[in-house]
Amino acid sequence: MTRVITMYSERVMDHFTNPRNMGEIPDADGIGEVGNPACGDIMRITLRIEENRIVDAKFKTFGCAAAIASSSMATELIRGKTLDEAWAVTNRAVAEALEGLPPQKVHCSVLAEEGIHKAIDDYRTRHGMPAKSGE
Amino acid sequence: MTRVITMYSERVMDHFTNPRNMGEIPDADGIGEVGNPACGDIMRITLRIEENRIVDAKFKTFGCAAAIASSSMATELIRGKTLDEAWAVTNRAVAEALEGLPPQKVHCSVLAEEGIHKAIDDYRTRHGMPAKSGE
Amino acid sequence: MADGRSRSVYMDHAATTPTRPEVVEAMLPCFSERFGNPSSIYALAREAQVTMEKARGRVAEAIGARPENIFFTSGGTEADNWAIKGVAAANRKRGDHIVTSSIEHHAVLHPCQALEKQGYRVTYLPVDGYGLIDPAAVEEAITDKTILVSVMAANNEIGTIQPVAAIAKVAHDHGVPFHTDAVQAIGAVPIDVDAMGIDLLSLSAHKFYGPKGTGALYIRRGTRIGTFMDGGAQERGRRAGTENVPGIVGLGKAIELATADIEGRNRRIVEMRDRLIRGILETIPDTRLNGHPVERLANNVNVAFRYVEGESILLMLDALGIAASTGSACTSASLEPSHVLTACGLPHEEAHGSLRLTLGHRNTDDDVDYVLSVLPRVIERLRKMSPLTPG
Amino acid sequence: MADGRSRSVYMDHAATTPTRPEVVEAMLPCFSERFGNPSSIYALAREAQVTMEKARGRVAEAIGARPENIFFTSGGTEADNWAIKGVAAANRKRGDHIVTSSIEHHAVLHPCQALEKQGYRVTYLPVDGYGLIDPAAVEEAITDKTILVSVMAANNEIGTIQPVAAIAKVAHDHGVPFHTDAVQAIGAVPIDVDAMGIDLLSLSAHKFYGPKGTGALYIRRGTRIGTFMDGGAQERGRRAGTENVPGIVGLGKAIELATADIEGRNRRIVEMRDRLIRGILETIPDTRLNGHPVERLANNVNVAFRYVEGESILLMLDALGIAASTGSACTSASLEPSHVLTACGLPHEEAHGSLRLTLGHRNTDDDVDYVLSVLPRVIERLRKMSPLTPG
Ligand SMILES: Cc1ncc(COP(=O)(O)O)c(C=O)c1O
Ligand SMILES: Cc1ncc(COP(=O)(O)O)c(C=O)c1O
Repeated sequence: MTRVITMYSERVMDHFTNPRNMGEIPDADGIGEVGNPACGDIMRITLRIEENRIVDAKFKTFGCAAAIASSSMATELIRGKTLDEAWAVTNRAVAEALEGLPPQKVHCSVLAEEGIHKAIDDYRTRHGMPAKSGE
Repeated sequence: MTRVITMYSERVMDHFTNPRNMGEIPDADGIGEVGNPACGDIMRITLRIEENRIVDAKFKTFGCAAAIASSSMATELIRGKTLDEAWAVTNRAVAEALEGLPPQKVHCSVLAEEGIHKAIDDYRTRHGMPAKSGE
Repeated sequence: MADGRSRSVYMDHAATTPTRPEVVEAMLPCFSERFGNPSSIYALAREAQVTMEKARGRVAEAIGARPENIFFTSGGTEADNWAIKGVAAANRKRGDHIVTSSIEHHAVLHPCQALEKQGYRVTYLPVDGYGLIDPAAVEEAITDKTILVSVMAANNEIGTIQPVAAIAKVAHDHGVPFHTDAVQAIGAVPIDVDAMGIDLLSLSAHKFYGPKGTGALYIRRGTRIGTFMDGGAQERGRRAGTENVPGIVGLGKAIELATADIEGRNRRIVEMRDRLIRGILETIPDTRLNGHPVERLANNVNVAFRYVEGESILLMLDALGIAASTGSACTSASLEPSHVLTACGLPHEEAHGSLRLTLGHRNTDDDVDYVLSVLPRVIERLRKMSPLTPG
Repeated sequence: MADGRSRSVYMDHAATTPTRPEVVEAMLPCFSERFGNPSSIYALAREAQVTMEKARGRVAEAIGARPENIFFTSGGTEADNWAIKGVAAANRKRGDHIVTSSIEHHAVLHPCQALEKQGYRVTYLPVDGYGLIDPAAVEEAITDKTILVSVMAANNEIGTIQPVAAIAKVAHDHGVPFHTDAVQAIGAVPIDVDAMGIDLLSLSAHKFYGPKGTGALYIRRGTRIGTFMDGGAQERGRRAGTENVPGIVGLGKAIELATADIEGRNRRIVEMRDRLIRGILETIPDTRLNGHPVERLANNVNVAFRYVEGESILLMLDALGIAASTGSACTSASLEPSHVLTACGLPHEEAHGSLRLTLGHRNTDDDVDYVLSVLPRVIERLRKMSPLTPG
């Protein structure tokens, strides 16, 4: 197990030490909180959405380096994207953008994908659209 | 086990490297052969006996250093002794004279005692006396 | 955040310690010169054997035992496995129940779990908020099927020192042998196997400035225990395998140095420990000390920071040149929160947010100052990132 | 007899070898500088981990395996115990029968005997006069309850090299995994686990100029085997215990050196071996070679001298500065004659009178001359003392 965790990619370490988009958007248009303190990971994604497009995305994360880097990378990936494009950003895309994650940390990128989905669905339901997760 | 065998006393090493009374008395008055090649020890004690006294004693031994040293020491101990005195030389006396033997080598001194007894009994039976071992 | 790599502060001595130069020096001749196999009978081997027996004497002396009751192993894990599985196998006809604690090292817990799969029953005793085991609970747990009580002398994560003598007494009152994992205690707590009633004791050299891969199991004469490693007649037929002579010599040297004047040697470390604890609790809010405030290893600091996660703390400290741990080294990659901290009653997220700093003899007051100067910033930074942080 | 202590000839390389200076040098930084615990996550630990993984790669390469299938142990004995007991435990539901040979090292035989006490059945195959195992006999011994075939690659006493690939094939034809104790074979015989069909392989560093107390078990992916040492998550959760990093690094270096150009490196040794054998057989009457004349380890000489006993030969040779053995080092203090020699059909007294000389890279032609010059005198002297010597 330990073999790999000590071998975070440089990209993970970069996003961990210099996280992009850290913080919380006041009066956000969409909010997604996922994870569970018992598991040691909680992510809170906040979005500013204008004309169906994510114009700003921020995160707050309680978790390991992989969780922080995944949040940071995920918010980077969805900024400027339409909601449909952002929805299509998979955990694999996040992990690949980070030059890979150790096997036991892949769930962090899954959490990031879930956080984005939850924030978009929050926006959708607030605007009378059905949640896509339920589809 | 090995702990001890490599720690033969100096006296054992002395009697092993410079064995006393090695050889075979021709036309001996008493001969005792004990041991078993399967166990790795055979001792052959030959005695020259004059007026109930051991005037010469020699040994031949197939066996380990302890067996050779025990034979050497045993023959030393009985030379000049009366047959009764020689009979009373115990394996403990042999081992003590050797400054001790490792536990798993004590049987070598027992063999030496047995060899002396057998050689004396050989003399006794040849001279019409009952064997003492049977007593 | 500034890269502190120029600075290097090692505060993970509970995970492992650097081997002392004197120890390495003692080991060196055993590699290429006095290299004989102690089981052989010629002079070269005899030499190896003599040095090995000298080391055995030193280990024995350090714990008040006789040399013939010390058996060298490949480390603490092997000693624990041997003690637990060896006693279980040799006493199967007598009983099938083991009493241990819920905060043991995995080297004790996992052998116990392996035995459970074979049909043995194991009681894992709870601990109080400080990580202490109650001897009365041991008493209650013992049945007429109990064949072993195993409680560690000091915990590797929180540093809590157990009332070993009292627990041993309870075990003996019921005719049950007592094993203690003293891997963290050697060099930190005076140990006397007779005075404390210890029948089996595990130790590991690399925890007290000796080499990795060498340890020992003390077995009181008469204790019913099977073999664990079968093969050649080494260690009086009780632990097979060509002896790691350099390692054993290193163990002997290290334990001699570590157990001479324990209190005196640790005085400075205790001072640093207390300054670290005080400094952290005073400068960082929402923080608490894990483990016992007094019955505590001289070198152990373990604090829970609310709202942040341990691995992140470690990696940020690492970037600043500080080596620390979140729990036992073996589990620092695990997703599970520490079983020790949860047994002490910490909620999961605080267990996840705990930091262990364990001091050593190379540490200086400057090191303490440095940690105290950067740690608040690290915690603050992570808390700013955390959705759990209030306000 | 002249004291030859001024002269020193080590010819017991099957018992153990001196650690090569290059190997010690590679190990040194791991003690006090790069001393981190590989399970931790900071830079210091990462360094230790990287060196350790490099060593794993070297071991893998030496036997044609993948690094992830190499598991470090505390030596050959642990690897053998793990292989035998681990496979037995994991396959209990499938079967209860093991096939091995009567000339295995005690590190295989004794675990098998321990299993017999637990109700497993073991077939100990006989050998021919040269110590060879017949693959057809393996075939006959296998039943539908057989869960393991374990046959050593080369024997430590008589040096006979077994037809491992043929035996492995038989095992596989019946769906049975194959283990080989290659402790004596590494560096002497080219090994390729895939080409030879080996599922489990034991090796030990101190037999090929590496440090004592480090070895490895190769486990082919998919082989059903339990853990032996339970505890922390080291070695991908399959072998607990803080890794002996210096030892592992030493193992890696040693195996790299030992397995590069095996034939070339051993050419000189084979020459010395053959000169010794010829010299002894020609100058000393009533003497015979034990083991196979051709399928024989490059460095092994084993001869039986009638009428004399082995320990006496050893001690006299020791007085002359020559270190040798009567059998495996572990049993050289035993009263029993060597189980290997008796399995080869030697009568007990000849088994008792056997001498093993095993050559190494430090030996010279002068050493061979010296042994050939003094050995006849030693044997003659002991034969004069022996009541078995005719005439
Ligand atoms: C309390 C305790 N027991 C056992 C062990 C295992 O010892 P080793 O690493 O020598 O196998 C450790 C350390 O890892 C420990 O801290
Ligand atoms: C064939 C064989 N197997 C196993 C072993 C045991 O290896 P170790 O001494 O490393 O435990 C040895 C050597 O003692 C050996 O020669």
